[in-house]
Amino acid sequence: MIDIIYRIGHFVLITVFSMALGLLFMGIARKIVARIQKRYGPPVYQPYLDVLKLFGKDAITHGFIFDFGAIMALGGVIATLFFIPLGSWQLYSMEGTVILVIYLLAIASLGMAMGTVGSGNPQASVGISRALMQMLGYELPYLVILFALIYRYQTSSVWGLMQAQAGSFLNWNLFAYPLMAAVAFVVLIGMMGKKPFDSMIAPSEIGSGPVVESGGKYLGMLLLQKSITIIIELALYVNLFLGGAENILIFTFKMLIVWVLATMFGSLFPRFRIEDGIKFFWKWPLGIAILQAIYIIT
Amino acid sequence: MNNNFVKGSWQEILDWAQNKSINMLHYCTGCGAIELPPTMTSRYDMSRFGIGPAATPRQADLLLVTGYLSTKTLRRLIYTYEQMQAPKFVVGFGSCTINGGMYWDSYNTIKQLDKYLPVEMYIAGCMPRPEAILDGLLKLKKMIADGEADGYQRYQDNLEYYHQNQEAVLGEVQRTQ
Amino acid sequence: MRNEKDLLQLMNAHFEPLKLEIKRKQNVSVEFKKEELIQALSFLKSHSYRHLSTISCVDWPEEGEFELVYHLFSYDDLINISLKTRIKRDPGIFQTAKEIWPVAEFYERDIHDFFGVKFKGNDNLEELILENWQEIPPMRKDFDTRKFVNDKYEWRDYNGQKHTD
Amino acid sequence: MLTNYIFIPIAAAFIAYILNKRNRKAGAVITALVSAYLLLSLTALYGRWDITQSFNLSLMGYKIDFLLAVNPLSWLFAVMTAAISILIALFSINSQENFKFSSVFNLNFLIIIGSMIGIVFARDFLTLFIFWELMTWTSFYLISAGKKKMAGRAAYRYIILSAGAAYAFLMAAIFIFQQTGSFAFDSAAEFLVANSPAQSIMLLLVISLPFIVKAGIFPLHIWVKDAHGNAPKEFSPFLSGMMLKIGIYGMIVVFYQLSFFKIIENTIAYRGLPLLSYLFALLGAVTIITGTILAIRQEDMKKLVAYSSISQMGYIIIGIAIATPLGFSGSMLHLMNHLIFKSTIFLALAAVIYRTGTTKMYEMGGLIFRMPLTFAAYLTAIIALAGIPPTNGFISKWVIYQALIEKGYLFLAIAAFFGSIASFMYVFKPLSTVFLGQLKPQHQNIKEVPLLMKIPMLILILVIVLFGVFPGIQMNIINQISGYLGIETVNYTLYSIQGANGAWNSLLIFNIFSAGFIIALLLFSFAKKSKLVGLLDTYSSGEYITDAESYHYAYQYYRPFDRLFDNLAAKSLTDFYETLTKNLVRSGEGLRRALAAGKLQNYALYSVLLFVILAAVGWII
Repeated sequence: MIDIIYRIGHFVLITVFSMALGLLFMGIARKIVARIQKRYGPPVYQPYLDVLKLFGKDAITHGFIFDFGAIMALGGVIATLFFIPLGSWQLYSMEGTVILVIYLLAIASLGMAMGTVGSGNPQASVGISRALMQMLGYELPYLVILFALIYRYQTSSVWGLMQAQAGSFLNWNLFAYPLMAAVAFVVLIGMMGKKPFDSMIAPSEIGSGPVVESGGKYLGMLLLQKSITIIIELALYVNLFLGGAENILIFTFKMLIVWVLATMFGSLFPRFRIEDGIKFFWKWPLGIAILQAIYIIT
Repeated sequence: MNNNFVKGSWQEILDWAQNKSINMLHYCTGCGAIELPPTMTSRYDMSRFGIGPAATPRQADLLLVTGYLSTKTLRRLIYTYEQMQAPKFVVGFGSCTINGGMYWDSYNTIKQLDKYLPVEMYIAGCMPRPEAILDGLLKLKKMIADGEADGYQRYQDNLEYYHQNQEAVLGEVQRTQ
Repeated sequence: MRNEKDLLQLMNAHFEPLKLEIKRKQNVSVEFKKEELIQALSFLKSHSYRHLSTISCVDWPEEGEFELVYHLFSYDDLINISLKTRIKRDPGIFQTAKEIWPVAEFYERDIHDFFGVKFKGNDNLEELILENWQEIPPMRKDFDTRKFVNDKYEWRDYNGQKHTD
Repeated sequence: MLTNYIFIPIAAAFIAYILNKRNRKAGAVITALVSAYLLLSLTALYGRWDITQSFNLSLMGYKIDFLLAVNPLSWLFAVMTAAISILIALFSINSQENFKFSSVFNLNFLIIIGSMIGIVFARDFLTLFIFWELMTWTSFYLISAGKKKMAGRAAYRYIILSAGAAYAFLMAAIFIFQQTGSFAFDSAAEFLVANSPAQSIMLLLVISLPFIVKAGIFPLHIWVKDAHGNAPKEFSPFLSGMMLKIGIYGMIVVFYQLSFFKIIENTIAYRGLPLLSYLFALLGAVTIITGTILAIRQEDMKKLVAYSSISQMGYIIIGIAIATPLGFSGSMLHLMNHLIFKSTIFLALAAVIYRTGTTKMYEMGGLIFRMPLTFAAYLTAIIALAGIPPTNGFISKWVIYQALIEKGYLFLAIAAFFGSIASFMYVFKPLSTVFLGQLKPQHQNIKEVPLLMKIPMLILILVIVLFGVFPGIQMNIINQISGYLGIETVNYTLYSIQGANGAWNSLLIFNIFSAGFIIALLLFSFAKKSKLVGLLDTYSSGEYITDAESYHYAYQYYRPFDRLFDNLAAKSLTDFYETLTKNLVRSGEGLRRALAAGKLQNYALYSVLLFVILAAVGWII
């Protein structure tokens, strides 16, 4: 009994922590973008207020699939979260293989896609179709990188891959395989839908795409989903390339550095067209990733 | 602790969050569309007050009507307003929304926005400068925090009145289902 | 490449224009009898004036006439030419130019909206810009805007003083 | 007796044909009963791997044996055939009310079931060939019974490829018969191992031709799309779920029981894998990529799913060809799972076709509010197909990935990753355009399908989840097969599988997924209740919508992506084959004119010459 309560407490703690941290990161990103554009920018805690406000607002739904999609999106990312080691916090990270994490994230995407397309708005469909096409662009180099890493360290659990880089910081994959780390960084920007690769949420073109019909608590839940997704993607990057961390503070610090860099890169570029984005991913990141993988397997 | 008290203070918290975070849908019908970009970008930067743009009416709290409204536009504006979710606020920009402005004798522009939609406040000017816009929005924030911005409730309470006025100029009005 | 004078000569050679005028450089205005106008349009289209910029209309209530103006442009000659003609105001019916330029359908709908001119051959003359318009077309000079506005809209009351006063 | 399993369906076929003339539903009921009998009696056969049966026939001095036997591999395929037939028969009781050829359908369907069981029980080339031809021809009639105009053409393409390959197979079999005096697999295997490797490899490649055609592997996949697209909607699940798999069965027989792998063991190798195996795996990889890219382009949902079948076949081929324990287990898992989820998809689409009467995706939309169970079946199946946990599809793909990463086959892995991620795209297209979006006015009054059509879909949903949580059930029989074929087995428990570099624990994942879902559900239900509005009340830049049809994004869903592959897709293989045929016909015509010029004597002369040459060749060999 106590064990179960302890476990549930763990679940809730990690969920709440990641939501809070993700929202904070989003606030920091808005501040950074504002400073780059010579603006003062909203306060760092703005996303918290946004979420609070959204949950207080009225909302409309377009039927049960719309509700189900929002729940599936949030539930999917929360489930994924438990498989990732966050510093010393690790619930099930031993069991979770890194490929599993990538595919679990797809549950959330599928839920969101289903819910928003279920609203009957064609702009949502356009956004989703763009997002899926882009996903094919960035996931391919990422999976090639994972292939190489798993082959190199002979383990596919995130925890194992993190442990393999223990010791000096020179063992970090960032320094051991810098090309791969760079590719993963570009992929990370694509995954998080930041600037050069944000055609699926283009607000003035397709009315913010997937979230076009979401208001009130639906938007709030998707915001929370986004915040947890950010944490998952950053945590994966930190675990795979920056050697993880001993405790949650250092881990958060490493995530923050990656996030700030990604935000800065993101705010410098204009937007890719869809097919140009895919072509870019298949030309440079995929090419470099394949070269690096060939180097590792031979 | 009675239930009303909890409900009341919860509402206050929500009002406070609402006043700090406003997503506006700018319905750019006239020259106001030109005044908003400087207000949003680095010179005046309205985002420091927690006000930002929204892409669709579903995500928006604030409907900015930036300029004259022809009857044809008014029909779409009403539809857009009804698609927004409460709490929602309407702000009229410039003389055109107040009394028709320079289009005062045009056969096709409405003269008073507040007869058709519950306007929280007007920002006067032709067009108002960004300073005026910011000043107005700050006052709106204060109204929201004090719970005075209750346009959507007024709209619900006086639905008959608003619908009558709308149908008087537009004929039949298409509404959300 | 023709210049303005060549163009006028060309017009004179093929039609019997009522009035020819070079307004300024690259801008020519020709007035036709209404029977000749459609013919002139298709003639000009086959002589490099392929671009129909717009069709406009002027109301002359004293003379009881509408004046229709077709604005053409040639990318070869770089000349704007305005072809004018006058039709009777009372039935207010003219031929459509839809067969020559499909886009003319929209310009004609526009003119029908605002002046009530009908175009024979164009059966899609429903409202383009106005919605539910019940009065006489608003751009006719006998349409009393001030009265219409006073009747339809309420003025804001500034302490007993109306906006119009 | 093993012959029961084969001849009872075939005998029942004619009864079904006669009764079906009286009552439209009788044929399907008989099919269901016969398959139920088959399933039950096959279940009783489990574990008795020593049953054999043989007949002798003396023909023109040759003694020919017909051998039948049960082994875990055949048993699995027979059970799968019987199980899927029950579901399809149940489904078709109602759905064939208006089908003109329903009696022909049931006749052929039962014969196919019988002949497929005959194929998997056969232990010699001749029996295999006889039932193979029976299956091919009956399925040819079934495909051409589709109502579409193109059905005949599609069926001809299918029959020409199949028949050509089958006769090549027969030639090779007869050649082996001449050498060994027996058609049996065992003696053939002995002979092939002892023979010169080059000749053995050639023979085995020829023998595997009909299986490659049936499995739809890359250069010979052109029949699949049209055949699937035009087959009767009830037959598509069987065609895609089982008949493609029977090709895989044949390839396993060639690879292991005819010792193809043993023969090529010592040839040139790449990363420890004989080059020929690697080439087979590469064919699988190319199959994945072409199938995927072409699936994304389709506007017809049955063709889309047909191409997706081609691409999923690629995974199975890769796993079998790389011949590691994990690869083989992954392939067998994927084979079973593909049968399950692909049948679900086809049944769900058949339900949609039954109600709407169209297969074009852009002619539908918003059917979720009218057909919720069909939607649920489709959704579960595509989650499995896209390989998203916690469904069975993920497990099999995961095991195949493990096998590829273990050995470091980079390019095979890239193809597998590509197919997996791109499958999100093509499975989402029907979901979005048929089930979600705006409901078309002409479909306002559509109802959910009748109960008898719901039951098979429900069962399949349950099976997908069951095998997603307890893959150990499948691993049990797979390990028996591995043991029978002499492959190392994989460690597993009821709900976990041990991979090369990590384990998979599906129960844990299922639980955690539920936990995450519950947290989200709690958050959702504590928040304010939302108001239900209609589908037409959506953001449309202020304009109000009156007709649903113009507000549905369905046609050319992935146009930007398709644009990348336009050049490639324009050069279709079908065109290539057609040009080839045309040129062959033309050159043949030229040859005829040059040599024969219409004189009968010349033909006779050439026939004699050809005979002499063939005889000489045969004598020399």
